[in-house]
Parts: sequence; structure tokens; C-alpha cells
Amino acid sequence: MSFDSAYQSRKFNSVGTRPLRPDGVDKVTGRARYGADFNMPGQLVARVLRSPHAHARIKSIDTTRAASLKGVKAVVTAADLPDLTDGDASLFAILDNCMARTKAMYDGHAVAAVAAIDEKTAKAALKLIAVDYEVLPHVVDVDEATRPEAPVLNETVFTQGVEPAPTTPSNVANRSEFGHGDIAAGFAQADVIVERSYKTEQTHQGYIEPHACVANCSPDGTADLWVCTQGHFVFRQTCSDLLGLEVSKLRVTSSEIGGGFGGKTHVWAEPVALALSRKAGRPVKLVMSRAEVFRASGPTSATSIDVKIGAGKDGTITAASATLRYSNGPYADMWAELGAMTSFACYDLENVKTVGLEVLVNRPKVAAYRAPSAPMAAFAVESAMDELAAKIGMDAVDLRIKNVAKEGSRSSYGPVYGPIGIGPTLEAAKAHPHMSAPLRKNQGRGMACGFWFNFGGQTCTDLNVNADGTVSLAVGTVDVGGSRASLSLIAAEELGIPYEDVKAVVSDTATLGYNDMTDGSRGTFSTSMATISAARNAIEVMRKRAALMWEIPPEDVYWEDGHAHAAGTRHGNRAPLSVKEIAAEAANTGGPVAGHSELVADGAGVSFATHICDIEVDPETGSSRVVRYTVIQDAGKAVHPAYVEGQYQGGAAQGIGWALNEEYIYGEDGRLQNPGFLDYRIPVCSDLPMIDTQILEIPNPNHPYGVRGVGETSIVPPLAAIANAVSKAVGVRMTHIPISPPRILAALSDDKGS
Amino acid sequence: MRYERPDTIQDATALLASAEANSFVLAGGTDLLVRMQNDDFEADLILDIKSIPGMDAVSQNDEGFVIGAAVPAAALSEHAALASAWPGVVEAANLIGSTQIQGRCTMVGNLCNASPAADSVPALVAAGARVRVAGPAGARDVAIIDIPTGPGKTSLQKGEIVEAVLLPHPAPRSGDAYLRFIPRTEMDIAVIGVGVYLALDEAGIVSSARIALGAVGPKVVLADEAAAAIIGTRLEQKALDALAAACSAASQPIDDKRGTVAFRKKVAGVLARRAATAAYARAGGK
Amino acid sequence: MVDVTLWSGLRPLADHQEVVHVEARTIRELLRKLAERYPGLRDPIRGQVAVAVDGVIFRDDWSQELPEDAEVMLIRRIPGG
Amino acid sequence: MSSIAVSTTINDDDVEFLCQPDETLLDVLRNRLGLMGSKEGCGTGDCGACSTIMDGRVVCSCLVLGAEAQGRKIETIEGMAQGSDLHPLQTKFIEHAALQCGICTPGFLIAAKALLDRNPDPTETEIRFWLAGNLCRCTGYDKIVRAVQDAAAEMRGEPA
Repeated sequence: MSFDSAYQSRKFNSVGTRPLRPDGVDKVTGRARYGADFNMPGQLVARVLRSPHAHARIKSIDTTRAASLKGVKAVVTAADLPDLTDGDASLFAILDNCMARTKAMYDGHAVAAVAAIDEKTAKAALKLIAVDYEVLPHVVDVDEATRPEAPVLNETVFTQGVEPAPTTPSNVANRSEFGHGDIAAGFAQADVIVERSYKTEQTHQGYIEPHACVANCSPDGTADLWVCTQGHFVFRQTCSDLLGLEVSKLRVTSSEIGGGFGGKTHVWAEPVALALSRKAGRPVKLVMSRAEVFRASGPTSATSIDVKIGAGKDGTITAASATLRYSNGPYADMWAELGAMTSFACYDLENVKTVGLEVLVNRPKVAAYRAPSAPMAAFAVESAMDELAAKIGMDAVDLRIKNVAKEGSRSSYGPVYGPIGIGPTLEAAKAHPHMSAPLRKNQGRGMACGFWFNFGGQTCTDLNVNADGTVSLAVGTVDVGGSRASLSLIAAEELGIPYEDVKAVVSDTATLGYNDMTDGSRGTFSTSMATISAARNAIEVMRKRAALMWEIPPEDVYWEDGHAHAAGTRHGNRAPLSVKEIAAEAANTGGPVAGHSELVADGAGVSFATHICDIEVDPETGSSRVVRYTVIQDAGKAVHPAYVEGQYQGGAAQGIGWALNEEYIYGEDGRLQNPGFLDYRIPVCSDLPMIDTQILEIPNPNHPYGVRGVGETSIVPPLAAIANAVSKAVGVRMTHIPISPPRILAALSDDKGS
Repeated sequence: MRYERPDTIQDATALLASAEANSFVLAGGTDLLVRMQNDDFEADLILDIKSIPGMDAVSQNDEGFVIGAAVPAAALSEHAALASAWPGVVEAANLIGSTQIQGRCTMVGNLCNASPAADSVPALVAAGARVRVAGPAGARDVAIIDIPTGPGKTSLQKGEIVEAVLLPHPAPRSGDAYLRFIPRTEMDIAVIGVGVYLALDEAGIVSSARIALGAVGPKVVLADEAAAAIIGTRLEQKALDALAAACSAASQPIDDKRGTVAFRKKVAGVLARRAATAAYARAGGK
Repeated sequence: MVDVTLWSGLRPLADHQEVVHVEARTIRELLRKLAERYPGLRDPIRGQVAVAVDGVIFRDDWSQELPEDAEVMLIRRIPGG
Repeated sequence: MSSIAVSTTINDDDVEFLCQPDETLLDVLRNRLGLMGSKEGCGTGDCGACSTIMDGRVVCSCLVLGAEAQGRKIETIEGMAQGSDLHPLQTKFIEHAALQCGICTPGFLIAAKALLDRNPDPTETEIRFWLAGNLCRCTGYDKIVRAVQDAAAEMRGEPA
């Protein structure tokens, strides 16, 4: 039944309220079960042997002594994961990253794994595995890797997207290009030009829960995987592909997830746990240590970006260009391409050109990290915009407003925009009290805009009306930030029943149809679409049941305020039938009442935000402190405002940590020096002020309630907002993230010197 | 590996003396247990000293304060007399790690872990503190600065345990202070640490001083030239500049994941200036 | 008749054209015809392509109609975080 | 290594267990006593997700040996509610949406309880520095601090 996803404005009863979330009590009493909280009878403990070298050929692996150690039940190497990827490059990259096949490509790359009766035995067994490495020269820096003399990571990689096709292998795997118009002409007309290079270091999503799973392959070919993941259906597909299992025989259950931010959209050790279980014939529990999470899961890219913007004296941008180099880790992907697409997306430009270069380095395989690739590109562009405003002598916000993208503007990544909310966020920022509050000595104020795509994807929900009229809602999107609460609100709204009568649960892959990964801010957007559709289907069933109960034609029954009503006067004034009353007769009117929905939610629209940040710098030590922070973002419709605010605040906090303190630090030996929360410094409670939020609601025309995705955009502006604030506080343009105290102090002394 | 929890200091030193290869003393455990997570950590004996009477007590005698080796840092600020006598030492101990770490870690553990960046050690050295070291052949008192000999190394002999920290009563018109640099506001290992102790004469002129620097060398540095720079002064700008220059000169830091040489040398001077000013105020100097 | 703009990554696989003219009423018909006319496009279309119709991005939905004067563009299929 | 017998009090219950000399209290709670509410986020005392109260002081149970629990009084998240009555902090965390994924929440609740037991009217700064040992990556801490302030006010009998 086709589902009309168009927006119809309405008065909301449940949507927009702040009820208590259904999974709250379990989480505050410690009963909620995360990845490492699940155990199976007779389970073994797994430990992974990881390469201590940044780049080395694996000549041989001798596991005989390990396998013969008492208590060891299985030892696996790449040989136990035969290549079933038949030419699918991205699937082969996942396989090779799970366990190195010919070369160890980074410090921490898995080379073998054991399953034993306890942790002590497993650790002892790892020491008995003899790996014959031929250590090769390595490169970890994104710029050094592009130099001709840099060691080549993969002899089969030739730069794609370049004409004529190069013939020598390179660490630059792909060149992408976007834009329109003639930038040469544009720059020629410019009165003022800003041209600068920017760098950002590699950061990690920083979820507090390390990856954990319990895998059980039974001899009859069926298998179970209990895992913390952002997409158990996608994990099922990937694990089936890699291990040659039938999709229907592998059931993946998503545990409560202790944070993901994109880092749990990708399998790391789960296929290894399944391989160990298959070989040992027993369940295997594999929990990564924090050091393993940093060394061998999926941090985001380190980047090196050149930006050039030209504008007339009146602030109109005549030309804008950017070259974006993103580290991908050892396997080619599309991270620079995403940066190139998002960099100038906030603006309506006549002449724009962006080039993305994917660079291979001896670092872990890059995975998505909340609006992947956008924060770094925004840092470079919004820093240049700030400098341009200063050069022209124009207010930073006014310069943005002058060039802002509107409905009908051609985006820098291609398509023309529909109705978008960046203009309103800029106007709101201009009018916000934060923008005019007084600043004290050594304090600077910065602002920045941010953009992210959102999307829908495949979604499937089941809505069952129980005999007492309460509703069970089964969804397939993983709930990290309270989406069970927001989806229950959506179901209650559409059915016209109280929120308390709805209980939402996340189903495993055996009890619900396929659902895409919970990423791209699609959780609430797409599953709310499917929930509304399921609710409307359930209403159709209940209308027919009421008709049967009243013995009148179904066309004469309409639904309103949670009740079936008999239309017109012909049927006398029958009292409306509530869901409870209809459900009570279900047995006699056709059986259980339910509504299902399987759809592809599309047209998610794009999402914009503007942030304002005040920072105080100690000029003598270079230390900096965020004293005030404001997030202004368009949510289309805030289903549960508290959790929308939570996305705004959480994204800003991650951005602040990224801007000031967080970075992967590699030694000369190519080994990660800070794989732990002590020296990979994410913001702590005493580092941050309260983070003020302002939710704008510009309805998304492609969603019945106008909902937009909100989960990712909030991490995009902070790097630039903070860089602009610090640059104002110290009077020197800061171009290298993180803006650590040594860098601020060095900038101050250079400035005094020059 | 054996875990022992002796009831007397004699049993403790005997156990340590008789242990084979590597044995470790457990007080707060906040350094030791992190090292135990390391895959190649080997130990024959973990000796828990928390059942030995007096180890978790802070007492006073006519010479000064006796702080048991098992007294957690959090308890120091709860001891009014100690906190008012030695605010610099107590604030240094209270900067070690988080609330959770504070509930366990001890100054003696911080000292014996021998990290060049230990927070309490510069403050204790500036305060002129000593430790009572118990061994199979009886006890001896050692200046704090003589315990660490390099990163992770101490001068303790086999079988010896540090029983207590001995802090003298502060001289009249004296004050101490400790400041450190960390990139966040909490939870970090010190990039630089500066402990200052000074005493004034009746006229408010600095008559004696000790400046100790942390995280700027293989072990804590007693910067005598820095102290000399402020003795005989009222911490005028010139004196503070000389103090800062001397501290920067006395610092021989390394580049590592937490800081660069240039940064540490510069900020050592800045913190010394600020800590001296705070100690001077505490000593009643105007 | 619909004018489809290809993003830079796809142009080498379609005789280096930036805009291609295709007779198609739905995304399904559009993609099928493109793959038939330019075999090189078959793999990227299978998993790496999204279709922007008047600025709205459709990653999966083949049934989406293509109005006569709509601006149609093939863009990279974007992963999320 | 031979096991050590330990008898202790956990959430006012007498508990006995065997553990290895090098086994942490966190591993004992989770793997031997089924008290999985305390979470392991790092194993090195840097994230606070394993916070428990031992003899009135909040500590990281991953940096305490199981053997050290002998004769001690230990409080874990599982003991924070009195039967079905949630502790005011638990209620306020839900009301304020002071948690999203919730993996850090047990640690925050235990640490906040230890704070309010000691200081019924803490300032925002005192709350933030006391809780600096508990890492959260989802919320940005704003709503956590507000929830602690609100719970403290309620426990003091003042209107929110």
C-alpha cells in the first residue's frame, strides 16, 4: 500500500513532549545488558594477536605450540577465513582488516586469534604464536604519504579519477572533483583573496563501551551473534558474506549499545569470533580492550586541506576552491570525496571547485565518525571565511548571510537545494544574546556553520495491538540516544493513544525484516516514517473491525483521536470505539490487530547548524577553556526535545574535544603512543560549560510530521567555531587541529617575534 | 603470584626480603594495577600493607607530621591541621587523577612509582619532607629527593618499604604552593609541575626557599639557582623574572606525547612565578 | 526525456560526458538504461550511486518518478556516522 | 596460582567468593557475582564506568584487587535503589535525559551518590570537578550536572 510521506501540518498531542524513556530504569539500575554483559554456557574467551609493526610482510605464522597449550580450544589465522569476497574490493578490505592475509598494514592489525577456557590461558597462548615478520618501511602522515619517495602500501593501487590513467602505483588511491562555473575567472574578479592550508589530526569516536560480542556457530550450520552494533542486519550480511553462512541461519541480536557515533557501523573482530567458534565448536566471547579499540577499530581521517576564497568588497564570493587530502588507512575508501562534497555546501557560489584525494597510510582502517569527513572540511572553509570577513571588514555572520545557500541554490556537490534551514540558523545566531554578550580579557568569540546530508534507507517495523489495547512496537534501528522513546511518541501520535500505552523494543534479525544501519541520522527519521505507516495500516484494520462490530460498511467508519467513529447520521449516534474496545473483540473480528510497514524512506533532506563559542586563553601557558557554547540547529520537528538537545550537546562536546585535545600520536616507529583515555584526552566534565541549544523547526516536506535527522550535524561546526574563537583571543590564525596549548604558545611567540 | 597482607611491618619486610624476583608493594594500587593489565607483567609477590597498624593514619609529634604510607590522598585534605600547615603539599596530592583515584592513591605510592611527572613529589621536595624506610635491619629516614633515581627506578633496597612521609612543622612566616600544567582541567598526567616553599623574615623578605620541578627531567629537579633568585627579595618583578629564567634553565625535559621541550621549559618558568607568588601570599608577604 | 548530470567519478565511464540524455519516467528506468548504454556504469550503479531529483536525494527508491523538467543528478551514495 | 577466599559486604549483603590474586574487584563483581551493572570502559582507572563505593569512598573497581575487598563495605549500582523505589539521582537522570547510551550512567550515579552523601549542596563547579573521573561521550555532561543539582535539591527537601 503506497504510503504518502508528504508533510501535513497538524496539532501534536504526544510528539514534542518530554516523557520518560522506556529503557531508562534498566539503564539507571545497571540491569541494561551491553555487549560484554552476555554469556553463553560453555563459552570460551578469545584474545587477538596484533602486529607490533606499522608495515610488515607476514612470511609465516607458527601456531602449533599455542594450539597444543592445555585449555586452548582453537587458534585461527587468515587461513581460517578463506576469501569468499569474489572481487568485491570493499568486502575484501573488511576481510583483510579482520585478519591480515599477506601484510600487517598498521600497528594493531590482527594476525591471529585464540579461544581458550579462560583469559589467562588465552594470553599465554598468544605468546606461543610465532610470527615471522619482514618489517617494511612505513608512512603514517597524510602529506608524507603523497610524496614520491614515500613507501607504497599497495602495489596494485593506481590513482583513479586521473586522465591519462597513471602507470606507477601510488598511495593516492582516488581523485574526485565537484563544483561548477569557472574559478579562474572568479578569482580574477575578486578584490580580496584568502588562501591558506589547514591540518587536522586523526581522532576516534571515543565510545565508552569497547567492542564486545558472543559468537556461537553450531554444527548444523546455524549461528548466533550477540553484539553491540549500530546495525545488526548489516552485521549479519557482512558476517555471512565473510564466513559463507546462509543469511537466514545467522541470527544477530543487538545488545544495548554503549555509544557508536559511526564506529560501530563496521565489523572489527566479530567475524574472528565466529571463525573461532566454528573451529572450536563452542560459543566464544570476544571483548576488545580499550587499547585494542584505539589501535584496531575505525578512527576518522587525518586531513590536510588547502582552501582559497575570493570575494568582492561587498562580501559576495566570486570564487572558492579547496583541495582535500584525507588519510584512509590501508584501504581505499571515499572519505576525501565526502569532504569535497560538504566543504562549501552552506553557500550559494557562482564558481566553486573542490578536489578530494584519498591517501593510504599505515594507520587503522578509517570508519565513519558522525557526519564523516564534514567537520574537517568545515574547519578549513569556515576558518577561511572568518579571515575573509576580517579582511573585508565585514561581520562574520553577515558574510555568511550574504553568501548563504537558499532554496534553488546549486549546491557545491551538484544538486539544487529544496527548502533548507541554514538561513534561519544564521538569523537566529545573529539575534542570539550570546552573540552580543560582553567578552573579558584574553577571551575570543567564534562562530561557524555546518552541513550534513541525512538519509532514509530501508526500514521495517511491526506494530501489534494487544488484547488490552496497549501497543508493542518492534523496530530494527538500534537505539543509542533515546529513539525508542521518540518512536513510541510517534506511534502514540498516529494512533491517538497515550504514550504510556506504547512499548518499543529493538528486534533481532530473526524476528523483523531487514533494516539499514543506524547511521546518517536516519534512526528517528526513517523509523518514524515506517512507524507512522505501520500505525496507519493498523488503523485500517481497526476501522474494518469496528465496521464489523457495528455491522456497517467499512467506508462509513473514520478514525479520529484514537477512536473509530461511525460517519454520518444513518447509523444513529453510536459511541466511538476505542483501541481497547476494538482489541478486546479482536478474536471474533479477524484475529490479532497489527500494522506492518516495509519501506524505503527517502527524501531525508539536508541538515544545517550554526554554533557560537567563547574561549578564554591563558597567554602565558597556551591553555584554553570554553566559557560559553551555543548550538542552533534545524530539527524539522523535535519529536522528543530533550533527546534532540542531547544530540546537539553531545555533538558539540565531541567537536570541542577534537578541536582542543584529541589526536592519534604516532612515534617514529609507526606505533600508536596513546591508545588509552589517559593520553587520548576526550573532554571531562570539568572541561565544559553548560551547552545552550536552540531548536529550529522548519518542517521537512518529505516527512509526515516534518521530521529531519539531527544526530550528526552538531559535530560539524565546533572545530571551526573554536579555531575562530582562539584565533580572535590570541590574534593569530590557528590552522592545525587540535589547537593544543603548545601550538597556541608557539603561535603567540612566533607572532611576538615577527 | 602470591598476595600477602601482613599485620606487622616486620613481617612485611621479611616477606619482601625473602621473595624471589619481582615483588610489589600495594597501597593504593592506582599505578600498580594499571601496570598489571600489561600482558607482559610478571610478579611473584603483591604485598598489601593496608593491614599494618598506623599505615592509614596521619599523626603529629613534636617534629611534625607522620603520614602513613597507606593514607589515601583524599584523606589529606580532610586532616585540618595538615591542610593548613602544608596547603601546597595537600593540593599537589589532591591533583593526582580523579575523585576515584584520590580515594585510593597515596603519596608514597606516587613517590615509589618514580614517574618523573609525579604530582606530590615536587611539593614534598620543596617542603623538605623525608620518608621513613623500614627494612629487615630496621628503619632509616631518607630525604624524599633521594628516593627516585630515574623513570620507574628508586633507591630502595630489596626488602625495604617506605612506612611514612615525615613533614616538619612549617617555619613561622612560611608558605608552600604547587602548580602543574595539564591540557584538560582534570585527569591528565602533569606536563610540568612546580613546588615552591619559602619563608620570610620579619620585614617580609624571603629568607629561605626551595623550588622543585616535576616532569622536566628523569627525576624531580631541585632548582637551587631558582631558589637563590628569590632569596633576599620581596618577589619583585625582576626577582620573579630571574626565578622563571632559572627554572627554565634547570629544566631538561624531553619531547613526548604530552609536551615539547620548548613548551615545558617556558611554562616551567611561568608556573614557578605563579607558585612563588601564591606561597609568598600564604607566608603573609604583601 | 531527462537530462542526467553525472558526478566526476562517473564521467570517464560514460564517454567523459557530464550530461547524458535519457528517456525515463522513474529512477529504475533511468539506471537500467544508463547501465545498458554504458556497461562501465553497471558496478558503480549497483551500490555506490544515489539520485538527486530537484535537490532531494534518493539512495534506494527505484519507484521515484522523474518529472519532465526535474533536475536529475547521479551523486555519490553517502555513508553516515 | 591458588585462589584466595574473601568475605565482604556488598550492598548490605554478606558475600563470600574465591578469586585469583591478580583478579580485580570489577572482574569479581561481573564474572563471579553476576553484578554486571559496573561496566569496564578502559580497565586502567581513566573512565570511571566501573565506579563503586568502598568504605564510603568512590573508587574504580578495576584498580582494586578482589582480595582487597576482605572485610570491606562495598556499594554497587545494583544496591542504589531501595527495592522498587529508585534513588532520587536515578529518577532525575531519567527525567533530565541525563543519559543517552547509558554505559557510563552506573558509574556517574555511584560517583554522584558519593558526592551528595558528603556534600548535600554542591556548586556546579564542585559537581563538575567531582565527576571529572567519569567520562561520557554522548551527552556533553550538561544534563548530567543538571540532574545531580535537581536530585540534590530534592534530597535537601527544596523545590527544584
